[in-house]
Amino acid sequence: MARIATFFDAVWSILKGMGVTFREMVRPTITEFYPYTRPELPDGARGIPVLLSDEEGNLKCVACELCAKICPPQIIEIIWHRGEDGKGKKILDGFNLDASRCMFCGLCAEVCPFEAIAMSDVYELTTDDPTTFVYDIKRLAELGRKQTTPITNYGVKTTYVGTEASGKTVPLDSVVTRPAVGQPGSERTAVSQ
Amino acid sequence: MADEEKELQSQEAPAEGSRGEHGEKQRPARRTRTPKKEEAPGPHDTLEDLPGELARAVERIRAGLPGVEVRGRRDHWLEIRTEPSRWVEVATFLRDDPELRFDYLALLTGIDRLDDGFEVVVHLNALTSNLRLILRTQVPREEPVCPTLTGVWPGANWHEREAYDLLGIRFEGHPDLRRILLKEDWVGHPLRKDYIDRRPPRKIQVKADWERRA
Amino acid sequence: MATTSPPAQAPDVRVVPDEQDRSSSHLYVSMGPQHPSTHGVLRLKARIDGERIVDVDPDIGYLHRCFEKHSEQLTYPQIVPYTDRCDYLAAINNELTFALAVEKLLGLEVPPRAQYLRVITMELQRIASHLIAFGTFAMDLGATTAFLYCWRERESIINLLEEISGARMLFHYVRIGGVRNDVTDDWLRRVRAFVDDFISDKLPQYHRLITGNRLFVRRTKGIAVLTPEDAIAWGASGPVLRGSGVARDLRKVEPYCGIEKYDFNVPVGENGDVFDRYMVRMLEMEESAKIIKQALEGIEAGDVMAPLPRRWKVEGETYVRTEGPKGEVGCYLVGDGSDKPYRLHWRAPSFVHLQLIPVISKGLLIADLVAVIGSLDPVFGEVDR
Amino acid sequence: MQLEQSLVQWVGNLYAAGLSWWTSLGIPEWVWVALMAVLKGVAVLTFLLLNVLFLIWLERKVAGRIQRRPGPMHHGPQGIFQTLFDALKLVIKEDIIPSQADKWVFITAPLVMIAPALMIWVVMPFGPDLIARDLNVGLLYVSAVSSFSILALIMAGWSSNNKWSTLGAMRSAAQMISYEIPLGLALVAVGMLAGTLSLKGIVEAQQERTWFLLLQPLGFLVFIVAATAEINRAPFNLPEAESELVAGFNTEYSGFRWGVFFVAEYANLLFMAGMAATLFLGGWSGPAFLPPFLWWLLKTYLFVFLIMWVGWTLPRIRVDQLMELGWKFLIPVGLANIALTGVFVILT
Repeated sequence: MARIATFFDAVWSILKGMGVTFREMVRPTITEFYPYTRPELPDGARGIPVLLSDEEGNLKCVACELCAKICPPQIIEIIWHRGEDGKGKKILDGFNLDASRCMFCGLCAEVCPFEAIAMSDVYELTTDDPTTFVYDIKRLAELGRKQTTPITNYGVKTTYVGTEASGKTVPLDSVVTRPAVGQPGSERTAVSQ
Repeated sequence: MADEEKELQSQEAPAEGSRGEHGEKQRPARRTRTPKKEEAPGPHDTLEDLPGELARAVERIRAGLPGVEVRGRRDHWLEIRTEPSRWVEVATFLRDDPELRFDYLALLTGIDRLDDGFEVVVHLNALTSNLRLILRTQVPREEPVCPTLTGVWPGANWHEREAYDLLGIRFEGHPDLRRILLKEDWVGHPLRKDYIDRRPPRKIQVKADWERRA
Repeated sequence: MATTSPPAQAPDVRVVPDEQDRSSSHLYVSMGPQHPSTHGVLRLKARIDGERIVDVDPDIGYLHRCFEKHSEQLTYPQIVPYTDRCDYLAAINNELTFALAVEKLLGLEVPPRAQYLRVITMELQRIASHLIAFGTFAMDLGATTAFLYCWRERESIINLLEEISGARMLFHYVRIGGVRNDVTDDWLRRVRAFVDDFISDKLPQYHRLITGNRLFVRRTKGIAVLTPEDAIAWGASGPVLRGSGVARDLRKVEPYCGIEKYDFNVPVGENGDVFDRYMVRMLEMEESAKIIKQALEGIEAGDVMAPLPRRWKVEGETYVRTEGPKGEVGCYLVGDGSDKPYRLHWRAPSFVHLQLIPVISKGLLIADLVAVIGSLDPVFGEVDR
Repeated sequence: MQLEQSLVQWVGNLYAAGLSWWTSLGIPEWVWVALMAVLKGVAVLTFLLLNVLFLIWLERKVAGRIQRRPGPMHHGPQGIFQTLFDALKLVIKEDIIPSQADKWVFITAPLVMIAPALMIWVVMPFGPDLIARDLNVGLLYVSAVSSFSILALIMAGWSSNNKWSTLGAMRSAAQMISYEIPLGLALVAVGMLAGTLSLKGIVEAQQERTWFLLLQPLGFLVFIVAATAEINRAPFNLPEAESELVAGFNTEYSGFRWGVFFVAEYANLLFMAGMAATLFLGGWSGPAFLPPFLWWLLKTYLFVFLIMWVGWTLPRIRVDQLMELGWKFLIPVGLANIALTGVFVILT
């Protein structure tokens, strides 16, 4: 008798579970069709760090190397020289960032006293060539020049779109076909706008 | 067993200049600053007037284990320093004493104190009274052998294996002293301060080949 | 395709044969490291007789990255993101443990608002981690759907935490001296909404789907019993210890972040079997939700970061432990007065719990072994460190 | 109803005309008969494979919806061609045979698996006249052929030279042998009630009386549980329990061979659902606004959906509990059901 009761108990528990799954089945799905519709990233989402420029399109970075020092995996390399016969201000020559080892902790953006580097919302870094993981000053500046929002939580949003309307993914390389650092007339969206 | 031990020992101290795959090269110990003790009152300093429970526990330990250094710290941890030879005896007393009953081993690890040898640190807990105790001993660098605590708290098993693996402290009487995190043929013990990683330096120069690609 | 890096050297492959006694009728199987239900890269060298387990030997270290050695070369703020990667399913709890340890050595006072935010994020993280534990456990037992439901709720938590920290898994939110940034009232309201929905709708759904299911109960009740004596002797903690009936919760025993002000219960199991460990986690989610609600009511305005010293002078040693979702997360920190730790040891609960597998799984079936792993809920980021 | 009958008549006329033309050519008649048999087989096979393609898609959709996912969405409307592309991919994949495998057994196993899965369809009555061969020992044939696939699983598990595969094969052998018996017992009760073993006869018996689901609730329960276990569906999917035995007997299989196993599994699922519909829900019989074949299809897919729904809800059961359920519950219940049915048959 007890066995029969157990049996009906078991059947009832199974039916309850099936009720749960059936109710979920008739509800709408919650999936995002990722490459076609993209998630709305919150302000300050931490993608790859980018170099920001000022109103004239010049990079804000003054080569103080604070970010390179704080970076836990030590992936930032800053190349500079002193202007005016080795006495004047530091002049930034190069800024390399190895995105393959970046852990997106955001310390570089937090430590920067000039808001020259910020975490962007660029997170699609996939490439078929590992050497492109090293982002040089041109690419970082180009990404930074697409900044659309003021810096929130040490991060900015950019106009970077990794996917065209057709759904074809555009490699990041093709983004950098624009005028390079500091050249007048380079396209940018100012922070103040 | 004896052969194994010999083998272990030969792994401990490779000949001068011998190198493993990523192994250590015996060099004079790299001098980092050894920690100075008791400069300003910190949470770890000795507390003179202990609260009742701790004072009772200290009394009890002093009575049961004559000749053992015991003190109460400001953060309410008791601290015992003992010789490796009395290691198991002290541990067994701490576990079995009906008033103390340190039945819970939270952590066993080692610290490389350079010239002072290796320090084996055990953090104990008494679940009934929530007394907390640190048990320490020091083993010489040349002969880092410490008796095992697996007979007292079986949970010390993997902690000791890890300390053996990363620091090279051999726990005598351990039922299964093998490397646990590193692969079995690894040479050297990485958490030692004189362990030199022979792989390329950590700060790799990033080289942008963007120019070349473009 | 041309790559600039030199060709990789052929690795020195030496196969270390497992000890096998060919004369016995036992079968040696290697479960993992690429087995679907080992929760990462665990390898179990099992000796089986038919489907019954005679002996198991866990083999770990596949994810070892020498986090402790690495931190000896990093300054304290730089270590925080690395602690995230220990138990990557409960990053906030790890950051918190490390931050508490450094704060203790520095003698820092954390502002009250930061304390509240720490409690809220920590308990949200605990729910998220328990959801994964529950989901993967159900999946190991073959109930795939429950797993997906858990991810659905975890997604909400992750979205909430992403909003304030900017990352989805390795949050890097709790910092030494406080938390990274303040939150808006709107965020707090949404946390409240999530918690209410979770308690009233989602948890009962899990119970209807899985806990009440007779097949599930029969697969988990009375399996792999861990006696309270064994649990204490082997150093178990967290839900594993509480599942065995020992009511030890570090939030009660050694309160931190002002958690002593909150009213919550410590769920305790009776038999110490797989079902009890599972049930303790389920009940803990409710308690976490309770804590979050109280924190949301009590939260006050103010700073979220204590003023940090110009120069880091961390001296002395400390062992700070918190109640992580998996158990006692401990940080043993020895400072030598410089800005880098002299020694950092991470006490990972999963590491300790994995020792229990040979203890409790003798004589079980392979299907039970899977359930045992699921009930111990190991995370290999922290086991191997 | 009319449409289908006229279609069958038309085909019959065509057959007769063809035969007379064929004999006028001077070729013996048996060649024509053999040729037509092959053609019939191809027709059933095509129907079956199309259904299997649809079933796999349906499984993914049902699982997806239960888990609040949309399932495949890309190829075709609602991803209906997804399985087709998957099948193409499987066909063109590299054919891997493990070097230590027992090569010929390894190659033969999928064929041994698919053969009974197709053979069994001979007796399935799709409609009053749509039946390949109405054997008067239909039920016997079903239980005989359906137990064939154990052989294939054991061959696959053993020849892979993989411990997990062997374990999976052993599990499936134990499972199928245990569940063959309650399945047979359920079939016996149905046969007693109908007074015939022919499947067509059983459907007609149900048309006379009522659905056997109402007369045989216990038998139906035993049948549906045993059938689910017989075709290795969740929660009885122990031979291929991915979280325990990696993938069980087909761990080492890939590409086309794996695809064959997959197709056989779904063919079996469809067959068991069809059997449930035929034996307990009156098969092709139903109100005349739909042709009989569609009635059969509808009822079959009802059971298919039920099996999928249960499968995606429940956790897997353990191997010893599986044996307990089979031997200690289903067989006694099946026997009791036979006794009850006997009493019922005598009384009415």
